[in-house]
Amino acid sequence: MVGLSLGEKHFIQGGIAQDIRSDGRKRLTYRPINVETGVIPQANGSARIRMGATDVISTVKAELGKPISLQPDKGKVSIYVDCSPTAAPMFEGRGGEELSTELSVALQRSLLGGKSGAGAGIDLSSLVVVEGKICWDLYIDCLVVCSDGNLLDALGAAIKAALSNTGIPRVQVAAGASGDEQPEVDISDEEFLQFDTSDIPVIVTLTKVGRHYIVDATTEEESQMSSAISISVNRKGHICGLNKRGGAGLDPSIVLDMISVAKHVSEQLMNKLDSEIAAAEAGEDES
Amino acid sequence: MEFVSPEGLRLDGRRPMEMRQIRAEIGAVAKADGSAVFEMGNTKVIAAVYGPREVQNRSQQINDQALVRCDYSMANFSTGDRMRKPKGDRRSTEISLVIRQTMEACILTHLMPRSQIDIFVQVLQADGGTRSACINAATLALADAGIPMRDLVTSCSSGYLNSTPLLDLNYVEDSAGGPDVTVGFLPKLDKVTLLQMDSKLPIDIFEKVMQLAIEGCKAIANYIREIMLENTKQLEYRRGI
Amino acid sequence: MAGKPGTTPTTYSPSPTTQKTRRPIFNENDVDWVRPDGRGFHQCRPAFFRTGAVNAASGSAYAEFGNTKVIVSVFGPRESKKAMMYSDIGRLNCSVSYTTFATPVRGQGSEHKDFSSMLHKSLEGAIILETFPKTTVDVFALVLESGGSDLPVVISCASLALADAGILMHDLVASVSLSCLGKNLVIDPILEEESYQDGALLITCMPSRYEVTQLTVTGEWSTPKINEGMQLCLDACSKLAKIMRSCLKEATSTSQE
Amino acid sequence: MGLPDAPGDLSSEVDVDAFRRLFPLRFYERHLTESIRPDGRPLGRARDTTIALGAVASAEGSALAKIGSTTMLAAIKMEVMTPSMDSPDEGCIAIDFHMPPICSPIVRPGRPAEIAPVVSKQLSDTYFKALTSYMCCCSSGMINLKELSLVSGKAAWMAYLDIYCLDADGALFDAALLSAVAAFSHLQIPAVSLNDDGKIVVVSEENGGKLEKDAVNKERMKLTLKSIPFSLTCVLHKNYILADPTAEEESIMETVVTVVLDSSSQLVSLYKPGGPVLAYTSAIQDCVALTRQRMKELQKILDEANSGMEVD
Repeated sequence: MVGLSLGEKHFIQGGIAQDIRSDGRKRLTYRPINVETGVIPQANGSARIRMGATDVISTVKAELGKPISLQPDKGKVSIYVDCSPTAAPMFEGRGGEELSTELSVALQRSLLGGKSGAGAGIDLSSLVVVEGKICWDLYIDCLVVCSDGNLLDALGAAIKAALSNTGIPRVQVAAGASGDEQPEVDISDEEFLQFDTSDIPVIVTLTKVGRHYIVDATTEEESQMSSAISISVNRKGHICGLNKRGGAGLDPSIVLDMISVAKHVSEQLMNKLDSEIAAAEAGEDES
Repeated sequence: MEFVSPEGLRLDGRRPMEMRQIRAEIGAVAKADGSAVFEMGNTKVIAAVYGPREVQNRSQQINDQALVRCDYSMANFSTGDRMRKPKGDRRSTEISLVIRQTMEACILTHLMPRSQIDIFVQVLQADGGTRSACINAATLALADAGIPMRDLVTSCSSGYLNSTPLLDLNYVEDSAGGPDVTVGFLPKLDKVTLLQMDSKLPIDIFEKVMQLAIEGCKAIANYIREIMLENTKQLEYRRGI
Repeated sequence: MAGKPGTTPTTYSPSPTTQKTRRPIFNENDVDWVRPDGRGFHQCRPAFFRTGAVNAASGSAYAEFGNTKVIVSVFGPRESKKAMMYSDIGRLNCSVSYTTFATPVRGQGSEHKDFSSMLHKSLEGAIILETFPKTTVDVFALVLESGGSDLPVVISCASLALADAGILMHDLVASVSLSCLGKNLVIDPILEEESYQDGALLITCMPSRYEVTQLTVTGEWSTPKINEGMQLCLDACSKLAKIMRSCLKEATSTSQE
Repeated sequence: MGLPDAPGDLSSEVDVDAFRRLFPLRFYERHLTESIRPDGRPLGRARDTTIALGAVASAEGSALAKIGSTTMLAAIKMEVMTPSMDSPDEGCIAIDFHMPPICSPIVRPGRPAEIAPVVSKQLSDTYFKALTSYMCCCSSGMINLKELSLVSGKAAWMAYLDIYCLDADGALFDAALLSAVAAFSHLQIPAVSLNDDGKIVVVSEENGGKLEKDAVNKERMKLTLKSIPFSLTCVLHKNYILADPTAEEESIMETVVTVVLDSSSQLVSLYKPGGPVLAYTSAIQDCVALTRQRMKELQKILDEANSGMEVD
């Protein structure tokens, strides 16, 4: 998809080696991040993130559902990613399906933790209304509007922003509904309970080009990647998900080194994101 | 269900002749050759244009004019209830065809033979009148991509409920089962390129409703021309002329 | 005829095993917990490999880890599909599928749609693609029975099948997965342990080159725990590689007689 | 295919494999004249056959059948269904034949091989012919659907029989039928009982003692199999009949005849899908004779496998 001549390839690799990338950034600096929340009023929560030219929208919709029998005390969260053809002509029709599944699985792995629900960024037990009978099902839908590299980080940040913008309606359960048939429920549409997004992890992708690795790579830089590691780190510094892409093998010591660098970078990104989200929320209340 | 209150106000407080609030923004997708976002009330659509570029499969190549292709798709979160419709369902194929034919009529395709122009339209939020919003967004995106066109194509829908013609129906009025007229209009040449209507309507009332829709299209055309003028000033300023 | 169902009526599986596996509660100092099949925490299931399972294929292998049974066959290098563009390096095409009876409840195999791309990523680093330009090597895997940690078994078996097909590779690829249950790390988990694991770590590596080609982690891990987990898996991978090499040597020796 | 005889002398220097690839038909005819086949078998003999029962633990009944290098894995999973109105006390069987991409180079993932539906249609015909079309005299009919009923009108067994071809080297139908028959002979219907909310649940060993409402069938039951169908595929070429062809032989000589007899040697079905060679009655009779002889071998192999099963 990216037609680069040999000269351009050497230019990019040489630039990274000397810590000056083609758009002037250092190896570990991000492109300008712009966050807008509440872009889709019909959804319970939505956000649009622009990282340089990469532009993604993510929305959260809550619907009432029944918890699975194995975990009656937990709600359900499912994440879907859709690559819109506006991002690239090849995503037309079923073209973008493979990338979408790959991104959805990577996001699910980083944000939803293990099968037993432990270590999930989203506190599933706060989604239960009546244990074993009714719970909230969160559908997180993301749309890639324009893709210029580093999609996974942008989507992770967009989901974090969307969740902080989400309002789950308060639910009153009609008392006296015994037995196992569904108790009737009325949903009030005034007060909403906010979501605590403090321990939702942030995804940092380190792309290895030549002997160095960079953050927030553009499509051209990604085409030069030998291998890439996406690590999602939460506020406590624990690693909630790790996913190695790209072909070339990596020495385990390099993997550990990359993990420590990612943890360091994720703190800066986490603070930057929180400030941007707070600004967007404030901005949204005025307008 | 009473759509027009005795004082003449509609459900969302508009007058029968009043359009929803319009907002347009050019250049929303950086990587596309031309792109635009168009909002009519709650309906929000983003369009991107790639081209004129090399034709993907030789078999479709036309040697005396450009091949225009269009792809309409709705985001999962665009409608109220979360729908998981597969990509190629009938409704989106029909709308893709309508948009392609409308835009093909106004693009000067003979100037770009053996090339291909891709128009991709993505509905972010659907609240009635998606078809018209898509055509307006596509026009803006084509203009942003610098593709020669006979004239801008603007589109608007109008209906007839409680025996009063209503301009620019939203989702509730649209799904009320009344007639729904969608008009695609070339403002400078004063010609109608697209006319779609479903369910029954007597001829004279139809005349009034269509005329109302054409007025709507003219208003949109003025707004679009304003936006493009402002955008060109922006480009001029950036180029420092 | 009653036998031929027009529309297959909806059926449900009577076996209770799927509904009732309650999750044993792990408190911090839970030392006396024993694994359902009695293995030690750091002990893998006995591994059985055999190459040449399908002789319609240019290379194939059968692997059996406890209840997990997998067959992989390799075709190629052969000319790639018409639609493909010209490429001066070879192309790898992987596909993993489950039999309908592999999982305890019918039809759960379709949940693993991403296994094919994971297999592709693991093998991409090991195969020397430049040796068969313009052509494609197809790697197809079928899981006959799903007994837990199916993907690592598929990856190891696929690398054996590639070796059997004579595809040039930097090194064999071995893969092991690890579950985190409360505090203790349990290697090569079976289906039941996987269903209530807190976290999982999957590593695919080239043992003799000591390089990691694929690494996936889910659940919450602190860095020291990841380090310990990776070390455990890498040792298991090197042991597994020895078994795989001996299987290949046997195959060549028997075919020479 | 009229092959030019001019380069007759050429074949002497050309090495055998090249000759086999370049002129396959002439290579085979050279063998047929001495009534021997390239892999050393006489024309009438089938390849060696083995059956392994209980190959898959997660299915109630399973079997792996190998005829030469053609390998088939059949497995049956039992699920509960509400029987249809017109046959309240009968269960039913859903047969499906899969050709996964691993079994032969022709099969690509996504696009099913065109032979797969053909074989699965043939299989279900053979089964249902054997099962039900003789309902009137119900003499043959390998499985009596009534045995699959649980609670008349309310619950009955639905047996999902899935056959996977693991290695395709000719005579797919024979191996598939053999593996399916073996799977049925190995099938053990789990003991089930009706629990309180009307659902059928397997009586698991631990709480086997405490019997719920009415244990529908106490112990693990096996299906009684009457007249078991066996099949043999032959290839006709000029006036030769080759039993149990390999994939190569099938691709060169396209006329295939499949004869299915049941254990009381009644003709269940005969299947000849076209092909250039016209089969006169004499050729058909020879095929039936070959099949009768082959049936005894298969019967012996199946009984050995079953007896092996009873021991452990």
